[in-house]
Amino acid sequence: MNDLKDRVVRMSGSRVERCMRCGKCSATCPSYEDMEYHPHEFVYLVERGDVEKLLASESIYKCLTCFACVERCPRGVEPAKVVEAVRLIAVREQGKNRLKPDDLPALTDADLPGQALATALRKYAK
Amino acid sequence: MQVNEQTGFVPTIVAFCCNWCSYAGADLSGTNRLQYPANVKIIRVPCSCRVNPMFILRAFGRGADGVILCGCHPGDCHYTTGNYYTRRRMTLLCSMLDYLGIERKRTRVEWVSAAEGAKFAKTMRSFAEEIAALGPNRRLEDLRVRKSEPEGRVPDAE
Amino acid sequence: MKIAYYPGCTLKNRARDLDRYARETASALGCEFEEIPLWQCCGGAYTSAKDEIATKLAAVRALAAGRDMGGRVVTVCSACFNVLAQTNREFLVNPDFDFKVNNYLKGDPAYHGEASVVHYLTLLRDEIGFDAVKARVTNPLKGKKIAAYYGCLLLRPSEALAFDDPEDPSVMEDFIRALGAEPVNYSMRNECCGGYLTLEDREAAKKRSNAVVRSAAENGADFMITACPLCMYNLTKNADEKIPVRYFTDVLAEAFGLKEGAAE
Amino acid sequence: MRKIGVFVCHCGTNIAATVDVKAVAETLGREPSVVVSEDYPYMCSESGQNLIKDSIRDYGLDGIVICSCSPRMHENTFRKAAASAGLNPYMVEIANIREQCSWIHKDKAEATEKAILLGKAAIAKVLLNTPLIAGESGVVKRALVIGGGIAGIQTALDIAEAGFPVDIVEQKPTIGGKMAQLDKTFPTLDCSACILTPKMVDCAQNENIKIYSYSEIESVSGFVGNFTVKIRRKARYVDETKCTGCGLCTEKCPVKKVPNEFNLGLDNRRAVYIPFAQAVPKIAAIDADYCNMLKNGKCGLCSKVCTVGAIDYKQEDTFVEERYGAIVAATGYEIADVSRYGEYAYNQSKDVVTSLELERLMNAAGPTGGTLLRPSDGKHPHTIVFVQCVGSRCTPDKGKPYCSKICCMYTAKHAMLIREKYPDTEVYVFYIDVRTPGKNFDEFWRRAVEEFGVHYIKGAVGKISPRPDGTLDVQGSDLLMDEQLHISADLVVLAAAIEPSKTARSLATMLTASMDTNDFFTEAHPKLRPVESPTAGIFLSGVCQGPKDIPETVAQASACAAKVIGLLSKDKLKGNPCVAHSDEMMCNGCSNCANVCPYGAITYSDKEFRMPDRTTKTRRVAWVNPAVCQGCGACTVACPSGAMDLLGFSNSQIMAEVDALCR
Repeated sequence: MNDLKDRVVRMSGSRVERCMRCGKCSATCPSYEDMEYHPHEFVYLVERGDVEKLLASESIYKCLTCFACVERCPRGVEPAKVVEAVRLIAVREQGKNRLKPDDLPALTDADLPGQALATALRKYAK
Repeated sequence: MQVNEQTGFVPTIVAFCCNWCSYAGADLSGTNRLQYPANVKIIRVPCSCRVNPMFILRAFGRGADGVILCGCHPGDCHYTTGNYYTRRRMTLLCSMLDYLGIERKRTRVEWVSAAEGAKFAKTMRSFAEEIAALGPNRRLEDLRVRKSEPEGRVPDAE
Repeated sequence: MKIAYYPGCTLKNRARDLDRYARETASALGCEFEEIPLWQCCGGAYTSAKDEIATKLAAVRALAAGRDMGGRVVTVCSACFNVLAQTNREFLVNPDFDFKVNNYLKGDPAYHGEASVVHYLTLLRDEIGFDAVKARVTNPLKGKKIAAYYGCLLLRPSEALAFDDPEDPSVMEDFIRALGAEPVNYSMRNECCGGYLTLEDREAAKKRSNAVVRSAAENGADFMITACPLCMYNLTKNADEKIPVRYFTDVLAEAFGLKEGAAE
Repeated sequence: MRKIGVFVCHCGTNIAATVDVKAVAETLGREPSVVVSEDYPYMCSESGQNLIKDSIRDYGLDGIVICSCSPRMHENTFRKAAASAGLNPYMVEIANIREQCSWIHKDKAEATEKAILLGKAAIAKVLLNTPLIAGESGVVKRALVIGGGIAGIQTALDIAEAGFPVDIVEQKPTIGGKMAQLDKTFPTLDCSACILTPKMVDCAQNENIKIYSYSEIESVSGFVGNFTVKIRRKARYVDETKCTGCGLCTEKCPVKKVPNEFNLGLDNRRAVYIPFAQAVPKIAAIDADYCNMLKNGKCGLCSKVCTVGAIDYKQEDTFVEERYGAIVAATGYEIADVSRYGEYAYNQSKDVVTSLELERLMNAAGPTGGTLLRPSDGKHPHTIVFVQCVGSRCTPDKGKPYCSKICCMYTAKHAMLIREKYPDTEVYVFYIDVRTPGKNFDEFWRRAVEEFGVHYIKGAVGKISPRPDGTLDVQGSDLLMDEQLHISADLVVLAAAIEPSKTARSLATMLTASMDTNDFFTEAHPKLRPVESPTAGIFLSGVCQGPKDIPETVAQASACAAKVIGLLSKDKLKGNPCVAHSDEMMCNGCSNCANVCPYGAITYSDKEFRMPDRTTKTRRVAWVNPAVCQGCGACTVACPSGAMDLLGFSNSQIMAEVDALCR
């Protein structure tokens, strides 16, 4: 098991080897169209130990963490947790914050709830 | 072999298994090549209710460090009600051992069906780990019958 | 009945109505929301990674306060509910988390998941009872077709939240019926609105909101109700099709006649 | 001093690879009382057995220990070998050094040490063995088949053909089971009813077969060759001896809105009903939950129209007690609940159906008369989506962990039949894998694709959304195209997992037959004894043992019948001599043993004993009936005076094993 795969598995707690490749997660995913790698490919690439491909992809920022894939996966693989672990590995690297506090004013409007900012910083920055 | 890494203690564990469920479960774990420590030695009995509490005390007396008794799941006994007797008898035995100051974890009752090879192996692994962590059984060991200082046993600290 | 209340940040600024009407309607039903002193932001999102400890501590403090204030914490915002409930669940399934958190907090006494987290909707369903709600309604919303929007945060992961059936929930529909209105069943009610993606990729988020609102409109909803300020934002700001979206507490207050100049 | 022989098997490399068999044989050979210790590559082979037999004769052995595979595997083989060499078969002990040693350990030194210890324990035990002679018991020449589906029907017919009487107990008012509900059967597309109903009629006409329909098993006692079974005959409020099955009552009954279970609730029946036209027995039954007369005494119409006076509102459940030599479980399956998978909207739309419901929708005797129409609006569906593996192949918390085996084939059948009959209909099948092993099976599903143009999509369905216009939006994945797609469907068919009948669990408890974690009956050996339960005298037929299709079910049903016939054709059965035995000199007559005995095998009698002072004294002592005792040993532990012991597993034998293992 290579290092990155090991980290993803440990952080997510996901049992990627349980996947039977049915495609339920990708059938479910609301962000599917906006992703280059889809939930089932996340699981498959992690199982193969190909985490670099995912780290370099924009797909890690498209997951909504809506947990529909986690809920519906017949094998309890929890793809959303895999995506989250990969994204965290990406943003935890020095200077790799996807979203910086300075970017926020341009993205906000008067109605945007604070919750959105807090969540976005959690998801996209360290 | 399960060994306590710190003390080098190698526990002796006796497992009583009923012929119909848990012995078959142990066979299945073998057929599936599911590993568990070699400290565990199995004695086959027709039903878990055949196990007289005296057998368990005898095992402790002769130097066993842990005894596990496996039967069919409640309701699934080949002899209809045997494992219910076991459950009651073992509750009594355990509370007596408790009273005597014997660690509660040294005796265990588990229900393992003939189809649960994986559960059997897992149970044995965890039991062996627990016993290794507990250290040797001293309170119930009958020193008169201790033949020699067995290999791997930790000599008395005192 | 008194119950510890965790309002959350958004309810203190952008979503004041959600907060105010929650307290007022609860008090009308004989239940007093007692705000947890010195609560901090829950973080808005629960990070599922096992090695994230620091980001969950604020939630743990709120939970520990809830334990000390009677054993329960009630929330109104979906996100706060989700974060608190998932954090609490972690104590029950992950001893390592328990150990690390308590090492950090050195709380006295240590916290081990003793509190329970309830959402105002489940409080209405399970304890106050929709019959009592119905009895209190003075201004029934007769003839209104209301689409309940659950989104993700109230429902999933269902194992940790134990809120309702994640695929076919009914608590909001029962709520709507209790107010004298007619619930609109539409299939997108448990799908994501686009969430925080609105900051990162507004176009992508728009697709989600559009799908939700279209589905509600197609089934003839007059307006939608939600418990989440971010859903509210996405559904009103991002969707091309416009139907009004209101907080469920707002609608509840209206039915109770607690709103000045109540509609109609 | 006893003379013991030890025989260590290599089992090819199965044992020899991890256990130093030579060292085991050598070490055990040094044990006191061991006079010969040998190792051999395959002890169970003919030459291996000859080695044992020769040693018994040459050394005059009193007991032997075989270090080999599990006693559950070859204990009998070695006992027979011993017997043929003149040694009592119960003077054989097995040390299980394969399943419980070589296969579970990797370190050769460890495994060898453990094998030696297991061997020593077996030697310690065999030194205390006593020669035992099995008693004999008679065989009741009658079989019971529980369940009247195709499995039960086939088993019963085969047993009856061999000349033995056999009873079928079926909980529904008619036999026929699931197969009666099917439209066509794969891979030949025979009409299911056309091939099943003649067999049902055969059952009714065969004088060796008695059908207890609308009946359930109440209790089972006894043992192989001699079971006593109590059967509850549920009140059907119709006199079976009078009813002619004319059906007049079912036409006149005013209660018309009873969900018709035969059509899976897709249409309604009356409160008095005959399940379907070819029912066997063709006798009406009144549904007490709906009948006005039974509920509130107002009606009585059926009684008025019945020309033979068969209606009897006062009928009550009756009980029949019968003795059997063998019992066959043929309890079949049910469709697992698909409503727990809410994303498929089964509860929200009538147009999401299970495959079994589709069978009824396509059947000429079904609610639509054989025309495929949507349940919601009765319109012809133009786009149909099939979803495979619904609830199968899940982790246990999410559904069934097994493959239901029949779904790939029946879905191909449905898709093909629909395309053939309604060529204007587009048919899509979402699949994970297409699993079609079987004679002409793969060819069959290929035809669905190649000749009938069914669209197979490798992927899953994530969500089904009912739309206001009556269509169903099916959101799925196409993994080969790497895309998410939406299909606007008129009908969705779910290939629901199959699960064992809900009644099977309680039946298994009554039969003391074991089950696996999925509630399928366990077979005595997964490969070599697939139609027998580990409990002697209990046999398994059909899906109650595991998912299977009709050809496999019929094959297994006949195999099962052969086993039953084999048992019933014996006049005497050798019993298990390892039974309890009470030492009269020690027994104090307390009754503890009789109280715990699950078989009532222990009785008491007053007996005169000569005392040391030459007086006689009468004492109450226990006696175990060896023909009834099954040898569980519960009494041995309950006995306070130590009088009760179990032959073959005596207190001293087990203690000796304990001592040997603990050292």
